[in-house]
Amino acid sequence: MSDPQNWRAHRLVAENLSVARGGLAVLEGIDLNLASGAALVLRGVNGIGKTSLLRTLAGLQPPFVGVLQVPPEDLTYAGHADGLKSVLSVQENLSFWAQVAGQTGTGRAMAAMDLTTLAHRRAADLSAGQKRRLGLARLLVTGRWLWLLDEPTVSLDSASAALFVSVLRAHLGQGGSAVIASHIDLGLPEAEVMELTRYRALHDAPSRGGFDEAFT
Amino acid sequence: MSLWEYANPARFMRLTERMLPVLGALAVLTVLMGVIWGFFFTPDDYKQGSTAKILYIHVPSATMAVSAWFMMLAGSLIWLVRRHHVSALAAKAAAPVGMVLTLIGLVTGAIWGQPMWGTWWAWDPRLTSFLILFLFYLGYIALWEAIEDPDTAADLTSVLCIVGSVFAVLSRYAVNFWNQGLHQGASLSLDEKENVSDVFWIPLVIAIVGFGLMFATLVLVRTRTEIRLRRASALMSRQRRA
Amino acid sequence: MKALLIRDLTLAFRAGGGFGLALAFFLLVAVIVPLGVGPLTEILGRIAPGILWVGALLACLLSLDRMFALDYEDGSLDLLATSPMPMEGVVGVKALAHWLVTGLPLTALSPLLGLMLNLPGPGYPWLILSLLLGTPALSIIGAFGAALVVGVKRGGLLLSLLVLPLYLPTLIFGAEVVRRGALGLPVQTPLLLLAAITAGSLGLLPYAAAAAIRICLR
Amino acid sequence: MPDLGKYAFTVLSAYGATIVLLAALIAVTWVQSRRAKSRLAEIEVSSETGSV
Repeated sequence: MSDPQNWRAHRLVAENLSVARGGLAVLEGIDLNLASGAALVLRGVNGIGKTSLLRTLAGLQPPFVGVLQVPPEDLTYAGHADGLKSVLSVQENLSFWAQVAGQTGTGRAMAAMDLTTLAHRRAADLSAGQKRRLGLARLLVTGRWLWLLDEPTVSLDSASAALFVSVLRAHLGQGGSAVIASHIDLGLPEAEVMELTRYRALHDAPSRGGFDEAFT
Repeated sequence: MSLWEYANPARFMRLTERMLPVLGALAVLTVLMGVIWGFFFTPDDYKQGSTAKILYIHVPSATMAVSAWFMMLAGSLIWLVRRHHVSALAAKAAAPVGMVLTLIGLVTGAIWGQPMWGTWWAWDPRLTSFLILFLFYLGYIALWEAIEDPDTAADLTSVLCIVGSVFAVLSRYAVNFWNQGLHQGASLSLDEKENVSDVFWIPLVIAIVGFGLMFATLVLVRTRTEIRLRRASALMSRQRRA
Repeated sequence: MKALLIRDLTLAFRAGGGFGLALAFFLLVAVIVPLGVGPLTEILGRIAPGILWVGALLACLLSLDRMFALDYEDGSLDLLATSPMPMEGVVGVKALAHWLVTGLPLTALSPLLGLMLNLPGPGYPWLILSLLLGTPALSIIGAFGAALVVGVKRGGLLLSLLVLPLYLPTLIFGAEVVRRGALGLPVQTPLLLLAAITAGSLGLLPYAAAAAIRICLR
Repeated sequence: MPDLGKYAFTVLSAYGATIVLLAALIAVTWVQSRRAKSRLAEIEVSSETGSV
C-alpha cells in the first residue's frame, strides 16, 4: 500500500525496454533506473513515442521487448485527458479519485493547486487551465509514489506552471518520483533529462508477427 | 520441425502455394461428383419426391457453415494463447465463407420447406438457429471491419468468437425449447437421415467432403490475401516512418 | 467500488445523464405496438409477453453505448485502469449502475404496461419475476458488448449488431416464462434456465469484458 | 435431365440460388486476392530495402 514511509525503498527499473505503437517498435534499448525522490524528463519531437513509453510504464500496454519493474499499484498516470466529469463539481471530481485510490481528504490537494475557491463549481464551468489544475490535483489525492505525466503544463499559465513545479518538488522531497514528458523546460534543474531521439527504433527493427520476410 | 513453424507467414505462403492447386482441383472434382451424382442419378424419395435432391447442397453447406464457426473458434483460441498471426487471419478469412454457407443453408432450407409448409419462411427451429448463426457471423465480420489496429481487432474478435460460441449454443437450445409444440409433426423435419438408404447416402457423403475441400480452398486463398495485406500495411508504415 | 457506483448513479441522474430515456422508450413501445397491431384486446393480450420483453430489451440496448465510451473519451478509463481497482470490478459496478437506472425501473414500470396491453391476470407476478431475473443478464451482456466497441467511433449501431444475438436466449426464456405464466401453465423450466443464464453471465462475462477493455486501452 | 415432377421449380431454384451465392463468394475471393497481390507487389518494389 502507498505510505510515504515505504517510498524510500521504491525503484522503477527498465532493462532493454522497447515500446511499440501499432505493432511496430518506435523506441528501443531503453534502460531506466529511477530511485525514490528522483524525477526524469522525457524529451523528443512529436510522434517519437513519449506517450507510448509513458503508457507502457503505466502498465496500460505491455512492453514490446524487455523487462519492466514497477512497484505494483503505486503509480498514477495523467494523460492528455484529465478524467473529469463536467457535471460534477471540483470537490466531487477530486473526492471520487481519492476514494478510488483508497484515500480520503481533498482539502490539501485543492489548497496546493489553488482550487479551494472553486470547490463547488462544476467542472464544465472551469477554464482550460483550471481544468488542468484540477487534473493535477488528482495526483496529490491518489497518494501514489510514482507520477507518470504526459505534458502536464499544457494550457497552464506561467504562474500555474510554477505552482505545479513546486507541488512536484514537494512530492519528490517526500520520497516520491516522477516521469514527465514535456516539450518545454519545466524549471526543474534537479531532474534528469532523457533525450528519446537516441532510442528511436531503427528503420529495420523487427515488427510483430513475422511480416518482415518477403514471401517469394 | 514442429507444426507451429507454419505459423510464420512466409513459410505458410510457401507451403500453401504448393498445396493450393491440388486442393482446389480436388475440391472442384468432389463437389461436382457429389452434386451431379445426387442431382442426376438418385431416385426420388417416396415421401418428399424430387425435393430430396436439395439434400446434396443443403446438408453439405449447413455442415460446413457450423464447422466454419468451429474453425474460427480454434483459430481464435490459438491466437489468444500462442499469438500466431496466421491463425487470427485464418479465422478472419473463414468468416465470410462461413456466412455465405450459412446463407445457402438458410435459402435452400426455406425453399425445401416451401412445398411442405406452404410458405417460404417458417420459424422451424433449425432454420431459426441458422438465422441466428448468420447474425453471429455478421457481428463478427462487422467487428473486424470496425477496428483499425489489426492486433487489437484480432484480440477483440477472438474474445467475441469465444463468448459468441457459448451464446450460439445456448440459442440453439433456447430455440428448440421455444418452438416445441408450435409445428408438431406438421413441420418438415430436415433431420430424417435415419432411414436414408445407401442410394442417397453415398453421394451425400461425397458432397459433404467436397464442400469441406471447397471451404478449405477458399479459406486458404483468403488467408493468403489477408497475409499479403498485412505485409503491405507493415511495409507502408515502415515507409511512412523512414 | 462504492465510489464508482455512486459517481455513475449521480451522473445518470444529473442533467444530460439519460435517466428516464430508457423508461420513456419502453412506454413508447407499449403505445406504438397497439397502434400498429390494432386495438383487439384478445390479440394484444396474447402478444403482450413478447412485446414487453422485446421492449425491455431494446430499452436496455439504448443506453449501452454510453457505459464505457464516455469514460474512454474523457480519460477516466485510463485512470481507472491504472488505479488499484480491478477492471473486472469496474465492469461489474458499471453493469450494476446500468441495471439500477434501466433494468430495475423497467421492471417496476412493466405491470402498468402489461395493463395497457391487456396481459392476462396470472401473468403479472411472472412478468415481474422474469424481468427481475433477466434484466441483470441484459446489463452484463451489454457491458461486454460495450467493452468490445470502446475504441470504435460511433459504435452504437455496431454495438446493437453485436449484442442483440447475445440477448436472444435471455429473451426467449424470459418471454416464455411470462407467456406460460399468463396461460396458467407451469413455468419452472424456462424460469430456471433464465436464472442459469443470468448467473452464468454474471459469473463469467466480467472477465471477458475486462479483457476487452484492457485490449482497447493498449 | 432427370424428371423433377411437380417440384421442378423448387429444386431448380435451390440449386440456382446456391450456384449464384457460391459464384459470388468465389468471385469476391478471387478479386480480393488479385488486388492484394498487386498492391503488395507495388509496395515491395517501392521499398526495395523493405525486405530483410
